[in-house]
Amino acid sequence: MAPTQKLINDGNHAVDEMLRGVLAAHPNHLTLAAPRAVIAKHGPRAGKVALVIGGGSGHEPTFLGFVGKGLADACAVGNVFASPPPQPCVDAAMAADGGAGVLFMYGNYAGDVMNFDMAAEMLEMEGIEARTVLTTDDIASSPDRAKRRGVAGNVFIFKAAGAAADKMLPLDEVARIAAHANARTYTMGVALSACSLPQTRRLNFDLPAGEMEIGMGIHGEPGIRRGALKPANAVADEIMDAILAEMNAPAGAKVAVLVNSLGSTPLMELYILYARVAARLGAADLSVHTALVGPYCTSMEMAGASITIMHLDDELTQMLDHPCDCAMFRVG
Amino acid sequence: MAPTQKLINDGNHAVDEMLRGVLAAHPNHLTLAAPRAVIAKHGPRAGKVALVIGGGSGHEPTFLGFVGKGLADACAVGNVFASPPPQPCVDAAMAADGGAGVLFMYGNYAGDVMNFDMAAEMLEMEGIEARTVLTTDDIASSPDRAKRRGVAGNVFIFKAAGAAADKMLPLDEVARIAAHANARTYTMGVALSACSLPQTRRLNFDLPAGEMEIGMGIHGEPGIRRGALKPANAVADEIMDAILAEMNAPAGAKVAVLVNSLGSTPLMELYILYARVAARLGAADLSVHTALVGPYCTSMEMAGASITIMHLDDELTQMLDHPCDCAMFRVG
Amino acid sequence: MDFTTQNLTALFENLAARMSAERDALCALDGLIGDADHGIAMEQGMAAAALAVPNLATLQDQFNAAAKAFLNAVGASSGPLYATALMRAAKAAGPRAAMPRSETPALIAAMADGIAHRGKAEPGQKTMLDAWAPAAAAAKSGANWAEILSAAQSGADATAAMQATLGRAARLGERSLGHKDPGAVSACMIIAEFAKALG
Amino acid sequence: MDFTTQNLTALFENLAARMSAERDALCALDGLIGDADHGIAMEQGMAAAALAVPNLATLQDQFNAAAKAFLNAVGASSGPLYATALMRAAKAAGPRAAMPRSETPALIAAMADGIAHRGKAEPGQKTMLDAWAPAAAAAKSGANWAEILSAAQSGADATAAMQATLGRAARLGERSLGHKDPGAVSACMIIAEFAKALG
Ligand SMILES: Nc1ncnc2c1ncn2[C@@H]1O[C@H](COP(=O)(O)OP(=O)(O)O)[C@@H](O)[C@H]1O
Ligand SMILES: Nc1ncnc2c1ncn2[C@@H]1O[C@H](COP(=O)(O)OP(=O)(O)O)[C@@H](O)[C@H]1O
Ligand SMILES: [Mg+2]
Ligand SMILES: [Mg+2]
Ligand SMILES: [Mg+2]
Ligand SMILES: [Mg+2]
Repeated sequence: MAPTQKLINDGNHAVDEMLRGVLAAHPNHLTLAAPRAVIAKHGPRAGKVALVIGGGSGHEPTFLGFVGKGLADACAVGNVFASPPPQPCVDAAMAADGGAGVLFMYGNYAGDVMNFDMAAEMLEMEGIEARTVLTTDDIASSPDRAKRRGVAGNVFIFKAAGAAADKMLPLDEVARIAAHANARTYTMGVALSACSLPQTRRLNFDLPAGEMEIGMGIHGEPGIRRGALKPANAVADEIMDAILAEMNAPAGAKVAVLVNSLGSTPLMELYILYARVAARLGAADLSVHTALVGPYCTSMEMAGASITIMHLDDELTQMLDHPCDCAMFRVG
Repeated sequence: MAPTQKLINDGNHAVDEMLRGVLAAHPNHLTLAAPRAVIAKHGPRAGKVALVIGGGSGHEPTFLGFVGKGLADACAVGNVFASPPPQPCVDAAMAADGGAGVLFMYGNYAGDVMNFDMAAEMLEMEGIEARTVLTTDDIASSPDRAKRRGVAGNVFIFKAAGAAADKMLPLDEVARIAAHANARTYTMGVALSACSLPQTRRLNFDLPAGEMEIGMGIHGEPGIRRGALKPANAVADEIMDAILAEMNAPAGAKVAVLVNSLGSTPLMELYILYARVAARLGAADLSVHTALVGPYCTSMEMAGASITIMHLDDELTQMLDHPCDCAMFRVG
Repeated sequence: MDFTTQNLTALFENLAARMSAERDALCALDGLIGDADHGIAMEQGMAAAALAVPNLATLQDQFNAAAKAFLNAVGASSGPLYATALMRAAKAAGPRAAMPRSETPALIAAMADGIAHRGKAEPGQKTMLDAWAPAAAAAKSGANWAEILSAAQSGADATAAMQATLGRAARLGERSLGHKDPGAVSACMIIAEFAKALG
Repeated sequence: MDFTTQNLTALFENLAARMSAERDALCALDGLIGDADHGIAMEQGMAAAALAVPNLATLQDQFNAAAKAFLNAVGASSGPLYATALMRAAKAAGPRAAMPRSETPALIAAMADGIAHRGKAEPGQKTMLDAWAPAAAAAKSGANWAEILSAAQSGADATAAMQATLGRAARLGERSLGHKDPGAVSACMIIAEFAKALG
């Protein structure tokens, strides 16, 4: 099979070249603390809990793009779809540390857990307290929340934790709010095409035209099941049925919504989905406080979309509204 | 051939459903002045020149996303890849009119010119002065600037004009700055895949793997020529050679840069391109004042990228730095 | 028998059906040298026109209503071009409920004028005018409908050998060679429906 | 003849070459139930390890250097798992420039322990441990290298019939059935290179 069409140089250097480009494009926001450890220019400061995020590359603007004042202080950058090793996690944490402890946040994947846990052990030896809150918002990936993957809900969950840290709350509180944000965030996605790794440039799975993967993650791994490609409203309904049933929010509750492109699904399709999501939320008497529509957590060139709903309370609303200024995301 | 994979309902309603979603998602930014005529909530005001943009759909966030305080006051929304008819252009202009005249800005395409010219005639009958500045930044599309297409450079050019209008400059001045911005903006792009219209869901051209279209526009029309798909640096070099030669900026000059995705090309690839663009600008002793990287002017799911350079002077720098707050674009 | 408002209503129904049937073929043609949407524009435009024309008292009102409906449904290049063409046809038909069939070729000449005016086009630029202009010339010289249609078709065929200098395809330079202009092809279909109704 | 630091350097070169040759096949396997990158991780990890081991004085230093290099090059799941495996092998080899070949099966047992420890894994969960654990059991029971390898291979083959309960594939439920675990397959390749060098 012919290699997939990509604008890259050498697949083995794609992540480092991307990183070079990101740093060149955003010199006011980002700088390098160590190889593969990116730090916010105006985020970390004495007495502040350091929020350190990270994960594999290929999900841009997740994770890199959410480093900045008011959100994450630093980020460890892995290979494509591969957790970063412990060293950049440690480097990111040490560079961001303000003496008030470090909170690691990342999606719940075996690889990330192993690497970040090793990093936390290494930090302990340096006398730096590191806590971890995993994101587990992908409701399709397991009936058991603790076993779920972290996907696009990252955006809201990191945002809430970043705001808590920026408000100079202590580590316990930041971790509590992060876990609280995660517990109230629900995502489900579908994929309409595969993606391909820069090194192999082969589609990582075969999806016949007219079909879709339902319950898709963000690493090109197959979804929970395969089904016929349905109209946008039917797809939105299937996802919203699942989310609303789990979320079980009372009438009148406020939510934050993210309709996310997995990569190549354009804004036109996302807004068509959003129109239906808004109608469904309205019918359930839920009011939208924040709406994000766009590519926020991607799998390179994969086609597809996910819908995330965060069930807000006053605390989470305050955290989402808190200003942040990142290279690829701003609030306020 | 199987229909392309899209998350839509009925292709004939895709634009209207998208519009519904956009208005639902951005109630603080946008409202509807008339069918297919979108107006900024906080933009238009008495005594201010009304900047009215528009064009076919399928380029999101262009044009809709650039309506807001400090940028465009209103936008006429066409069918996919089709100029809006005169009526929504008139509706948008009348809704945005603050008594200081209307500036129409849009890309230079036969269809848009005919429809907006008819709109301008209709406005004249209403006693509203309407001027037009076409964008013509696509250097690959003709040796003659007046015949060139308007593509991703729209972002910078509209931004400059929007700032001028927001500063309450008179119509003559806004039009002069808009034309000046256009004259100093240079874009060239490549496509790595075709796109497909929601109604037909057929790829609008055939591009064999391993090839690319060079000098691509934003409507899925074929490029200037077809060539072998080259590494990112070679693509960036070819584009930068062409732009730098035309721009002919003196050492020490300042520029604004946009590395734009045509749709499905992900941030990873855009930042790899940006790294090379930055290196080339550095080698030419040009300094980057503003860098944008992302999907700003797209052709739905088309793969590919364009590079835009605006040659700044003090006036244009001031215009780009002026704050704006749109649903899909913010500065300051 | 005169050409009546009923006949014109039926003609627009046929035009709508024809464009709908040819939509994908026209889009494919436009994909080769344009943006692959010409069939969609013509389908939407003629569908809107067909909905607008029934129950109007005069041919002039019908053509004007068709013009407005086509334009508002479509925009694009085809919208203003056909809207102007249809407004010129309205003028030629005049405020009457029927016109002698012998006068109907003047409609074609009027439409061609409208297109040339709106598009600032001349023959040889590889546009729909390359079908409409020879058809108009034939109409003016007293040709019958078969001859008018055949003139349009020769004109459309000839666009394959032209390099576009107007419209979207003009940016392609030599790459536009070897493909017929989609607007000229749809023009022949329109003229063929006129010929079927009037010939 | 003892197993020397030179021999270990050569073994890592073979491992790097093997993983490079199998990269795309392992990625394709991982694509079926994972994220299609396992071959890349193994290629990068072993390439980095092979670069790290020459010119070190003891087998222990070599294995530790390989562990660190593998981990830092890769991350992912494979990184911590093989880093821990290689650190356990370092301990088993000890601070000496050579070890009796008869003792080398203990390296396999040590590596399996490391993987089980780091991954909190048990046999039957459809992971690389399903190849490493039976290989380790064989090694501990005094089997020769051919027998160790064959135990690993039977274990890897058996993963096709397992439903994953650990790692990325665990989210697939029944969809993981019918495909071998990529980590178990690459484990067999590693053990095969050990067997070639030591058998
Ligand atoms: N200035 C013009 N004068 C006459 N015909 C034109 C002109 N510009 C374009 N056309 C015709 O319009 C056709 C394209 O129509 P369509 O695809 O509907 O619009 P668009 O080019 O806006 O997508 C071309 O094939 C050509 O025949
Ligand atoms: N907890 C675990 N314990 C043991 N092996 C594991 C564990 N999690 C994953 N694996 C192994 O790792 C392999 C995947 O490795 P790799 O593709 O390199 O990492 P990733 O899953 O992070 O992309 C799986 O096939 C499985 O054999
Ligand atoms: Mg991986
Ligand atoms: Mg068009
Ligand atoms: Mg067209
Ligand atoms: Mg993997």
